[in-house]
Amino acid sequence: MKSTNHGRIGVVVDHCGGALSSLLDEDMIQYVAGLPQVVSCHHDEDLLSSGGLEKFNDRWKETRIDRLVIVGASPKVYEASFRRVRETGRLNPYMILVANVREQVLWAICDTEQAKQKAKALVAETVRRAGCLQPIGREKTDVSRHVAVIGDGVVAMKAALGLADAKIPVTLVTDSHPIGEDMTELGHFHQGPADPRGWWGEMVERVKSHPELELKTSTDLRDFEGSFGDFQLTIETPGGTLETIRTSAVILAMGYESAPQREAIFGSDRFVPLSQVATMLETDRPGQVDRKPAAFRTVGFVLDLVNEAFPIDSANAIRHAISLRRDHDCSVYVLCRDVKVSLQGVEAQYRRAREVGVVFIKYDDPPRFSFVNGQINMDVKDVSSRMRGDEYTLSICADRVVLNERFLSSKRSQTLAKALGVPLDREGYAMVDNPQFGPVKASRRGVFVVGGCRYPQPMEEALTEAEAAVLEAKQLVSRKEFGYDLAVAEVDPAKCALCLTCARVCPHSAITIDRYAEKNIYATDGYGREMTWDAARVLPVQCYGRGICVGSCPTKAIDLKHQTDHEISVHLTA
Amino acid sequence: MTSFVPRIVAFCCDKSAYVAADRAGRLGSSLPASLEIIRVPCAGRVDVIHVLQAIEQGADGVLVFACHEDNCHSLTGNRVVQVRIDRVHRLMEEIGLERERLELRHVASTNGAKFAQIVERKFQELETLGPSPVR
Amino acid sequence: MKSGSKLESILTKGVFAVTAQLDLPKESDVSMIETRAEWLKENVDAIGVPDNQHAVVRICSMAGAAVLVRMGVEPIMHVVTRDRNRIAMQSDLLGATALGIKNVFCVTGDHQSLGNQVDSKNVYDLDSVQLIDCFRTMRDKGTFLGGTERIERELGLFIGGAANPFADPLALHVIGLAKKITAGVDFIQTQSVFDMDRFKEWMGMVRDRGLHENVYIMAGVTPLRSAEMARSMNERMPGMTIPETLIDRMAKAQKPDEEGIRICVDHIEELKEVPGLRGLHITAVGWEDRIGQIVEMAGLLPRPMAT
Amino acid sequence: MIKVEQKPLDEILGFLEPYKKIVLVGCNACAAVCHAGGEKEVGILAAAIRMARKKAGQTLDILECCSPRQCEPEFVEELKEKVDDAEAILSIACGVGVQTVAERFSDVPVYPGINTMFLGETERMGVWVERCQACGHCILHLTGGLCPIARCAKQLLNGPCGGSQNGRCEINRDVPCVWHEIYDRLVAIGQVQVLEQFVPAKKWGTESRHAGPRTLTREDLKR
Repeated sequence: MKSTNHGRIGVVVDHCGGALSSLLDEDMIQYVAGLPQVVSCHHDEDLLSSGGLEKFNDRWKETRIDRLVIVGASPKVYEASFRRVRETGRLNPYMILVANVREQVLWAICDTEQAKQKAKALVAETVRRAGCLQPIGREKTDVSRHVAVIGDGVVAMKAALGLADAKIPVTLVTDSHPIGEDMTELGHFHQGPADPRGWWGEMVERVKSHPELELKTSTDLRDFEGSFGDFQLTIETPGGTLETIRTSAVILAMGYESAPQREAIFGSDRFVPLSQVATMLETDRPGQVDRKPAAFRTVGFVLDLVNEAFPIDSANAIRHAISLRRDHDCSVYVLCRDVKVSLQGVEAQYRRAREVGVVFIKYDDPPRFSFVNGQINMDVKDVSSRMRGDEYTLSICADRVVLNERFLSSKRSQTLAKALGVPLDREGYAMVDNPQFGPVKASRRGVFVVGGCRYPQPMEEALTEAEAAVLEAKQLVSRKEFGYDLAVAEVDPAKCALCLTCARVCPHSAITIDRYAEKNIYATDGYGREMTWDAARVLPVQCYGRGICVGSCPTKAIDLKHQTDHEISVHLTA
Repeated sequence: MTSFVPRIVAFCCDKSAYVAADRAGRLGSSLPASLEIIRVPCAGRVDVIHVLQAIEQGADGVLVFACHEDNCHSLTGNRVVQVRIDRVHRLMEEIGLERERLELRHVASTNGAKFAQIVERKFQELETLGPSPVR
Repeated sequence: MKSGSKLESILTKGVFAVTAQLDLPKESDVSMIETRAEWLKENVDAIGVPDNQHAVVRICSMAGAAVLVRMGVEPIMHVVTRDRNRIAMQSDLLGATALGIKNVFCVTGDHQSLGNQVDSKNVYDLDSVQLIDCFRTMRDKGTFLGGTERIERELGLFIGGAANPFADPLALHVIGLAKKITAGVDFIQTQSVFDMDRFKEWMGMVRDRGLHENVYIMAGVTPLRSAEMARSMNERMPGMTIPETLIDRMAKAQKPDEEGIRICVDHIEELKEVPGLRGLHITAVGWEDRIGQIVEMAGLLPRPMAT
Repeated sequence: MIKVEQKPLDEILGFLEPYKKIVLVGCNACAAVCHAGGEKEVGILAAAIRMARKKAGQTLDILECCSPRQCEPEFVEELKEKVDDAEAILSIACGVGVQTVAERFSDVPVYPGINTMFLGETERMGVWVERCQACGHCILHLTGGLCPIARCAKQLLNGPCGGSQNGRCEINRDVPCVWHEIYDRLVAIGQVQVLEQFVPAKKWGTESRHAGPRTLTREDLKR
């Protein structure tokens, strides 16, 4: 076991503006000062007050301490000022430990005697642990002013344009050629721009002509390496040649796919996929001067047989239902488990739909379908009527039944996400680091994920995400360099068995297998030869220092620099 | 018989449970004096060996606190630790230790009261269970 | 004539051959073999005696075959490669020949994990194709496997092998059959036929390669006794597939046993018409007393005498 | 690589019953890669054994150590000091490593903490499957790169048995029939004709599995 018997520890007792005064009395100060390795003990009124930190500089000089234990409030309170310490003082911020006496003792334990005992134990333990600390340096990495956007559709275009407009050189890598030809995505809008085709055309034109935007069409991603600030993106051009793009950050902007329900009776042409409703209106009423489609009078929408979780189908169905009812004088029934009105404006639209006479039926058991005289008969039990106690089945005969489509994550976006080191969820959608705190940030630093490849969403939302990603990426690459503490995991290459576990478990794609080298000074031929071997290596820029790999390593070759296994072990050994 | 005070070691994720623990006191909940809080950057930092070490060093119970499902700040940390805890549970069964002595709990950073409640319940549970046989 | 066996002479003459399977007892008392052989004697050309089928311990097939020889009935001795290495199998063959056994049937055998000795170690020193090759070498070259040492007396031997027309991929199993022919198999008995279409498809592929001209192919049939039996065979017997329509027919029948026999006879009638098929192998699974009736109903009686 | 699995704790405790002081030796090679015998597992197993003994009211002194590769005599030699102090050795290396240790320390009882399973590959993290039986006569060129010796329950060399159905083995419907896979693979690479070739009886003999320990000598390396 490593010796902890080194280091000169200084203790600062923070009274937190008097709150801790009763607990941290003279007896306590004496106790603390008497702990092994403690060379100085000061008590300040309020450590966090302005100038509180500056006072230390002088004292450190006097006592020549090399590590510090603060007895006071929660470390969370002090941590921001630790960063300042790095700039102003000579003490490394990772050489400071905090005994959280305020939160964990003063506020949590009522009995005074018990609290005093606990405070002593807590401080003693912290002081013991302080012996394990090691200073941690800071590293910088150059960040080139360049972002790559990978994606085939309008969201990718939007993101690329957003960056280009901010004068950040951007490369748009897409496999479609020519870009902007396929306009099916216009159907993914929930409200959409006033003149969709015009809006679209303008966007495509700008993408093609923007001076900051380099367009790589018909290309495929072959390889992705490096770390934030210096990613190497290898693409295959239509000619089959490989080209490497060096970039600081990458935005993956892909869509989702949908497949019409075609099982059994749904294969009949009387069932229309939701996305085809507009086409149905065009083709099924040839020569109708009165704009009333003769081919169908009654239309049923059946939702929630698939994709129950997404609100976009409800919005689209309601919009079409209103139009069919109002503009084409059809009888319209919407059958669903729930009307989902979470998207903007859908609540009002739903009310509108009811006003114009669209009938909504809420079901628990899926409706049963059969053909009756060329129409489709739907037998359904209305749950809302059941609440009133009328337990009977409604039979609705419709000329057309509109079904929502099954949403799928596209194989291509899955492949791309995997190549970029973005984890996929169970359905194959790309996952972001934390949906609440970083909704477009992938777990790999410098990689962003937006659009339908995350989950099926209306185009409005996807475009907003694109904007968010542009903001984030802009912020990252606007600085010339990215500074970070080396508070990361570290591999001892000599112990690594190359089992790949760490690389497999790391959620941040921060571990690669790398070639290590060292001079072999024992070479018998008298020449110092380079000895090389493969082992796992942590890319400090990518590492978040959470230590998942550390616990996974079967040879204990990895340790977390700012919280070593040894430190935890010292903590546990009372 | 002298009264038995269970010793609990709680591994607290810095992003959630550690903050919740801070908050517990602020809300006026009390925590047992025998609670030892170990702050980890992510529940995924906690390994089988740490838990075993805690028990071997005399803890009557071990609580591992992780972020809620799908809300881990390291994406998979809470799932990784789950399988490690499962492994320790199997080992405990082989050793002959009650599985109640170790539990993985999920708590949000804002939920100080829940943190205090979980610790309190575990404390009571351990009081009934008695001291760890390997203490 | 390679063996001088009755089965070989019948097949060579182009007569539609009929054989049956006799399950051996799990005891040393052979009276059960004798009783059943009596039932079969006049109705079939030869009787197959399995070698610990389904990996369940029974009286050994050589002893069973010897009992039949003693009764004047021609046996087909099964040899599985699961339980014996090449030393034992070659030695057994010499012994069997000495006892007057002329037909052998070479198969790999069901895996021991399906039987009543799941913890045993399997041997599989040879696979069925290699065993066929081994026996052919002993007969035709007059040497033991992989050696030059002469076997003094010529061995009269008619070598059989199995084929499964119902396993997939079909093409792979046709290749397997071709391989057995290359290795020297003389006759083939197939898995019991329930799915006639599939069987005909397989026979078509066999004819396309001209394999039927190099080997005597005998189709397996099994009379079903009940829908339950059919279902359990489907589940438990490796390589067995009974179509749902047949099971349905059995389930709906007033008298399932007669229905089963009817189906079996119908199948035989249909099989007789399949080009390239040279005979029939009836596995009655404990219903050996009804085989006579089936053969008679199918118009295959009387059986020819040995020459 | 060699795939191994830790023995149940009960069995290990049974071995160690008579002893008061043992040395627990791990191996940082194959056994570590399948998370059963590396430095980490040494720590876990030692803690578990100590606790189980403590619960039973006895103590056991465990010296923990780990060899970079327990099948190399030089590395095993390094254990000498620790072994000298101990009454017994518990090794969590594969069967090879246990024997290297036993050979070196001929007067100390050596116990295996691991069951050596097979030579296999990682199917996915935490799942390993057998791929080779080290038979000494590789025929993968005839079988599309998939080994029927290791992956067929009957080690058939001339195609599937009759029990294979829907691409599944007769012993268990969860097990794929390797011959079906071989066929698919040969179709994919346009080499089905290879299957027509008769593979003669395998030489299990002196160079293979059934003739006592095999020795591999490389004249150019031999010392």
